[in-house]
Amino acid sequence: MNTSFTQVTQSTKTRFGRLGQYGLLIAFVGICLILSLTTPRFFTVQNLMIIVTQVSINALLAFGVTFIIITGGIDLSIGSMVAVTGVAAASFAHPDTYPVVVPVLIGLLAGLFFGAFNGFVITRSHVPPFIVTLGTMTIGRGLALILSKGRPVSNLSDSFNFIGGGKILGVPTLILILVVAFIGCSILLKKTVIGRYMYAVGGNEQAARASGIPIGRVKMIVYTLGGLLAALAGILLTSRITTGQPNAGQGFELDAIAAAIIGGTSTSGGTGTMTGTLLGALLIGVISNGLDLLNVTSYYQEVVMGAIIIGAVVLDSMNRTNKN
Amino acid sequence: MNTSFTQVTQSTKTRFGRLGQYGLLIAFVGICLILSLTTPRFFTVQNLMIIVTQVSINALLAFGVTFIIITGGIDLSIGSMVAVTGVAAASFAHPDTYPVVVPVLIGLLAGLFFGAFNGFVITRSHVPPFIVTLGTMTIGRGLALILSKGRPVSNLSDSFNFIGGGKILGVPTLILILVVAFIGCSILLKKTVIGRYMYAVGGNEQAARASGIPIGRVKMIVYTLGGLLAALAGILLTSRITTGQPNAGQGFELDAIAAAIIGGTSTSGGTGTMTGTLLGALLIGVISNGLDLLNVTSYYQEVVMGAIIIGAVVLDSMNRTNKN
Amino acid sequence: MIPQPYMLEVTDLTKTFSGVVALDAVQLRVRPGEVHALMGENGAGKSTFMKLLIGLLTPDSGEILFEGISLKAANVHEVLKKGISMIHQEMLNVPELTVAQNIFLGRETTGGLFRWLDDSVRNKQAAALLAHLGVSIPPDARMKHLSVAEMQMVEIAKAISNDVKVLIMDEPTSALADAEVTILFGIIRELTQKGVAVIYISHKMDEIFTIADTITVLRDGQYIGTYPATELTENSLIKLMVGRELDRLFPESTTQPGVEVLSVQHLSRKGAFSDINFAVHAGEVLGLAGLMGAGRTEVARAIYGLDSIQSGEIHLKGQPITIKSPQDAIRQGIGYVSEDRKQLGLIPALSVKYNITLGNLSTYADGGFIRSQRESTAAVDVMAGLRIKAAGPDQPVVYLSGGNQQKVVIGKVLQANPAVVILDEPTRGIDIGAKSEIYKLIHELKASGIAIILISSELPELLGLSDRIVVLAKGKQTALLSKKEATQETIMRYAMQP
Amino acid sequence: NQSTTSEKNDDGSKKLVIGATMLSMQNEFIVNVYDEIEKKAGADGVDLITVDAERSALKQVEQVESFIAQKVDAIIMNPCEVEASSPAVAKALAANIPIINVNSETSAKPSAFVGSDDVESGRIAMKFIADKLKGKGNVVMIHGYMGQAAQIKREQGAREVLKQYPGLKLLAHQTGEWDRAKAMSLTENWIQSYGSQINAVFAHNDEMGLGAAKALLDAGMKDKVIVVSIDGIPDALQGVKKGTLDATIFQNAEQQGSKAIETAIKAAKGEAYEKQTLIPFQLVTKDNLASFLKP
Ligand SMILES: Nc1ncnc2c1ncn2[C@@H]1O[C@H](COP(=O)(O)OP(=O)(O)OP(=O)(O)O)[C@@H](O)[C@H]1O
Ligand SMILES: Nc1ncnc2c1ncn2[C@@H]1O[C@H](COP(=O)(O)OP(=O)(O)OP(=O)(O)O)[C@@H](O)[C@H]1O
Ligand SMILES: [Mg+2]
Ligand SMILES: [Mg+2]
Repeated sequence: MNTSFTQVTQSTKTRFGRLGQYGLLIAFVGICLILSLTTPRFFTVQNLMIIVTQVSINALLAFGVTFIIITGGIDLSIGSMVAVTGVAAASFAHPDTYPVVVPVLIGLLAGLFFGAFNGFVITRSHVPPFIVTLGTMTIGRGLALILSKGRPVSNLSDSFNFIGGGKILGVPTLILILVVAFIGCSILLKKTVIGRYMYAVGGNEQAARASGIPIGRVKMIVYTLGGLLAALAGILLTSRITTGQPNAGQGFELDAIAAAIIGGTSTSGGTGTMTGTLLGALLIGVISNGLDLLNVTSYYQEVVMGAIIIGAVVLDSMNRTNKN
Repeated sequence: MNTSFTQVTQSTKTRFGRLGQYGLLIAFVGICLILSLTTPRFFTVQNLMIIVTQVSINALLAFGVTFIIITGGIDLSIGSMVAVTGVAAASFAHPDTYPVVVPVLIGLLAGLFFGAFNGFVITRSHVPPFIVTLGTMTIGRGLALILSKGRPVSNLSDSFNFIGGGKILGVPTLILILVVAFIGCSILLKKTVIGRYMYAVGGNEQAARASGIPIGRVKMIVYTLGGLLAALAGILLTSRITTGQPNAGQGFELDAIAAAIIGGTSTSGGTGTMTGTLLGALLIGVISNGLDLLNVTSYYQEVVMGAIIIGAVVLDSMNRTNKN
Repeated sequence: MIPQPYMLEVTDLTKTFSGVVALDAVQLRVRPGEVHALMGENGAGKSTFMKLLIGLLTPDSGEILFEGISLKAANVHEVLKKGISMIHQEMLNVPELTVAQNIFLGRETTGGLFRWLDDSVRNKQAAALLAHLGVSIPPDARMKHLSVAEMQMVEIAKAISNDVKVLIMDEPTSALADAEVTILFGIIRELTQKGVAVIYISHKMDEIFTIADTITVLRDGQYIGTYPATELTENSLIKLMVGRELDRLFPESTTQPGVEVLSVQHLSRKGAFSDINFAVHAGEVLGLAGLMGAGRTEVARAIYGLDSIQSGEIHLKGQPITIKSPQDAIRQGIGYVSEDRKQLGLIPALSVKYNITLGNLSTYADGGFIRSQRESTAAVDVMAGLRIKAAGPDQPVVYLSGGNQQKVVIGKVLQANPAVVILDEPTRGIDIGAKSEIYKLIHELKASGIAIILISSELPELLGLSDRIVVLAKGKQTALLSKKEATQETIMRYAMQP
Repeated sequence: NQSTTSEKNDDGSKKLVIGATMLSMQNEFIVNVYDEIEKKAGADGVDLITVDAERSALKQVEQVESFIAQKVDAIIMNPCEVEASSPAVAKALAANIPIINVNSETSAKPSAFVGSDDVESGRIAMKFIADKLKGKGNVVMIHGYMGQAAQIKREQGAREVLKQYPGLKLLAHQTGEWDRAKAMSLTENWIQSYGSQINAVFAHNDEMGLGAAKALLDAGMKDKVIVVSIDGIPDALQGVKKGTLDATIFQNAEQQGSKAIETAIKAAKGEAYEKQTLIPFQLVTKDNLASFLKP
């Protein structure tokens, strides 16, 4: 019997499927090439380091959002969490008060709590994550203002300011932290049971439940992770600008979600990779940096930025559909 | 042979489904009641008129977004469209230049074009609406700034300012326009073939396609409608504040989407009503007005606002699940 | 009979998916008024073929002539308008819309001065259509509230509501019991008498020989041939389809039932079933029989923790247990293969491998980290054991043919090493070869001491495999029959008890 | 034609490159400051790289980092925040690039400062109200975006004056987020709850002042309530002319812009420059309006 009816080696198919990923990479490399040719200041070690540094905070948030979107959810509150956790950390980071671990732990704890609260409400009620996190986004902003009495929390210790502003062996700490977080998140998503469950929950929640997957716990975990990563971003941001700003992080949620989706995470859940998200964040960062270097007038920058993002993703998706 | 094997009479089930709608109404009435009891100024004709006036612009945007979300899409660009269309209209609304229909038509045309562009890119490419409209949101903001050179366009004719700022028989024009738009949108959604197709496309795009429904055309229509309603909102806002502001409408998209989702439109598409959306917009408006009347400090306003919105929707959804 | 001209002529139709040939130069000629069966194993390309006809997919090459006119560039809308309609295998409906709205989707009626939608006319027409099909589904009920079988009837109603010339039916009966199948056949005969051509796809052999005039066979995307039904026997047809002779469908079992594994006492769930009592033993197959909507699936869901129960007890190996979720059930050693693989069985975007290991992932992990080597080995074993046809373990399960998807679900449940397995319509949509494999598998499971609860609407299957049979009617248990007592007639009698 | 530091002027001297990061190019006042900078830069043959920080201190710090990497000759910064924009100053100074703050301050001391003291504007506005109300009455205040430097300072100035006048009562204060429409809605709501109790409105910028005035006008209360706001944008000057606004506190954008670029050029060339140029706020009322209205 001729059972191998799928004669044409089908592994090409999967290989092609993965090749779809490269559409974005090609767009990204293309943009980098154009920038390298048009401005000599683009392709310098220093500028590339600056880009990665600038991208890092958005990338951290986008990692968190990627987990959440893969399970079919969304989190609009991360920008506010950046502010709350930043202000909370800053309040304990004045010189000669506590050792530097204290503000860091307090910031992370605040993020943990906040994210867990999102997860709790979302799993317990049947309210869509969009509304829950829109609510906590507003609540978080208010809390940041209350905590700081509406004023920036400044005068932070040097050791605290080092976390997000220092360099180790010439490499900015932000880049190092980004690399570690990227590896950690990738492993969590691809190599662990909980990561697999995230895909399952987002891919078909009902079937996941019927397969014995604890849906509620998975969701709790992703929103808590989102909170933790937002806290990390908040602490790094605060440290980098040496102040806890109650109005920091506004609009960060859209940038982070954009990075994830540009990177191929589907808003309907079930698909996405950390590599894609990182690439998405880098793409946004490179365009923004390039437009500044080319001294494009700020109004036109917005137009060009929007157009390039759409263009890059159109290219990417054309690539994918051709392959299928 | 006895062939009537379906034993459960199902019509009761659908009736319960509709009852779910009332959960939000109950929350809304409850909040109104509490406000009426705590501040005597809340339940006056004048104040209620002010609330509706203030709500109207968000409601118009939310109507547009409701169409779009029902088809399973999203539109983040409406806030920018408010700015572009407002600035465009204002540029032709200076006294003693053109008759008042000219700026209105130009504004609407700009919205039509913008919305159609969204629809075109979304239907032609396989790029998620989130990214496309995030891109056009950025582009739109840039265009508004370019058009106005970054400055408010003021000195508008009285007849133009009347559109969104006047009263007819003591009733603010905004309220009248809101009522007309509400009726129009409700009819379109519930009473026309194209409205039915919106539900079908959002409910199951594959099934809609297999039934011969022109998916692309339906999507073009909803995004264009979204653009037109955003233009209407932009013109009214410009007229109400008597200037075309290039930075108007920031964050409007989130408010409008919130109104739609609070009103029961599902982010995954296929469900939603204009009545629900209107109720959602009114709920937000009433809370915001009430907090001002009660003179709650701004920081706490945000916390309370977020909490009430989550609370109201939790109540609503508990109500629904109980009924099912 | 004078041979009439062909109504539909397909020549050399070819379709590839990312380089993989799904259909290779297939032919089809259909005359008006005939029932033309399209036969082939799971994954042979039948559904793909029909989707090409209806315009949902575009062919790479080949010609489709309908009444002499080429259909090649036509889209679904145009094809539907020309009078070709299709009942889809995967039940394409809009869950939030009502039954009537689904039936007439794309063909709404408008009325009055403003030409607004008028559902009342359509509701009446839908009610009439459904009554004609012998079902009492309210036309204003939401689609999402219907059972799988009811949805299937609505799909049929939708397809025949169109003024059709060619009606394509892709496994219309896979979710139906005998009673409805009889009605459906009546309707097919009505239609063919009016000159409608029916292209009929099914894996149920008896149906084919009851209804088909002509049979076209596909194998692995290749055109094998077209034959008058009278020239073929069940065995010769199977041979054409699978390319070899099949063993006996129901092998003789020698396994003797062992100790009691699972029992339920006075199990009740409001609005679904009440006072259900039975026990299933190691190495035993307990059949659950009943008409559509009798509550068999509901009982299974409740045991598996997908629904809550109001009263009654579940005992596992003599110990009372409480099951609040599928997670509990799996932990206790209960497995469930759902009748609704699309909703409850599969994660479509995930690969075959990931779907198979999903229910028991921690076995392949150390400290939360998945050992991919171990996982792959296990998945490949399952795939080989169940003969799952896929490009490989990494192919997304959504691209598998229906029958192979079903095997993936079974594989997932089995590799969690359950003590009891509930199989709810396990052979729905499965080809004859795979069916015999699944029957063999059930015997193997029996032999290895697993207790099996089998829900099936195919009485021969139920009778051929079960050691004892519980009959349900309208949520009540009306009989518990031994193998000797159980015949088609007794089961039907108890199933129709008030 | 993107300039590089090696480009030459017509006279053969090295072409100067100056980077400017502005708080928000969507703010009319800032745009006015910037226009002046650009005009002067063009006239002096300076290459100006301008970026918009979009009110984000983080973005601003990053932009200055980018300027440093590009080795510009001087930086003009229109700070987003007092504290949060400070690292930018420190980084520029560490790289030996002169940095000039324009319009508002940072806590880190830049090479030079050109601008006005926002606290002063709050003081002038509230003093005007106090004088008009003869030290007795009810005031409401509309804040800018909470937590931003300008909001904090303008509030601070206003509160200083309020303290001096025990007869002045702050009835209510909320944020209008610098936005005309939001301030208008807020004022409408206040009219509902306080009605004729309101004697004066102080808004942190003209946009919001104009929104409040429109709400009062619609309610027929404008002639009974004093409205004062800050910036002196053209719309506000028109408002003062029409009487919808009672006063605006004029902040001289042109002078701030031109002084900033002048100082930056001097610093870039290594010439001596003023470390601090304070451009005072000016109260604009109907009486002195003529001198502010452009022909
Ligand atoms: N969109 C697609 N992308 C890739 N491969 C596909 C796609 N659709 C179908 N296939 C492949 O084409 C082949 C034929 O599938 P098809 O669904 O037509 O089979 P079938 O004969 O209808 O089987 P069944 O009896 O199980 O329904 C299968 O191998 C399937 O995996
Ligand atoms: N999710 C649901 N919501 C509402 N009603 C449902 C739901 N699922 C099933 N029902 C109803 O419950 C009744 C019992 O259905 P069930 O699927 O348990 O029957 P069954 O005996 O398994 O028959 P079959 O599997 O042949 O349909 C059906 O009439 C169906 O309409
Ligand atoms: Mg098929
Ligand atoms: Mg069933």
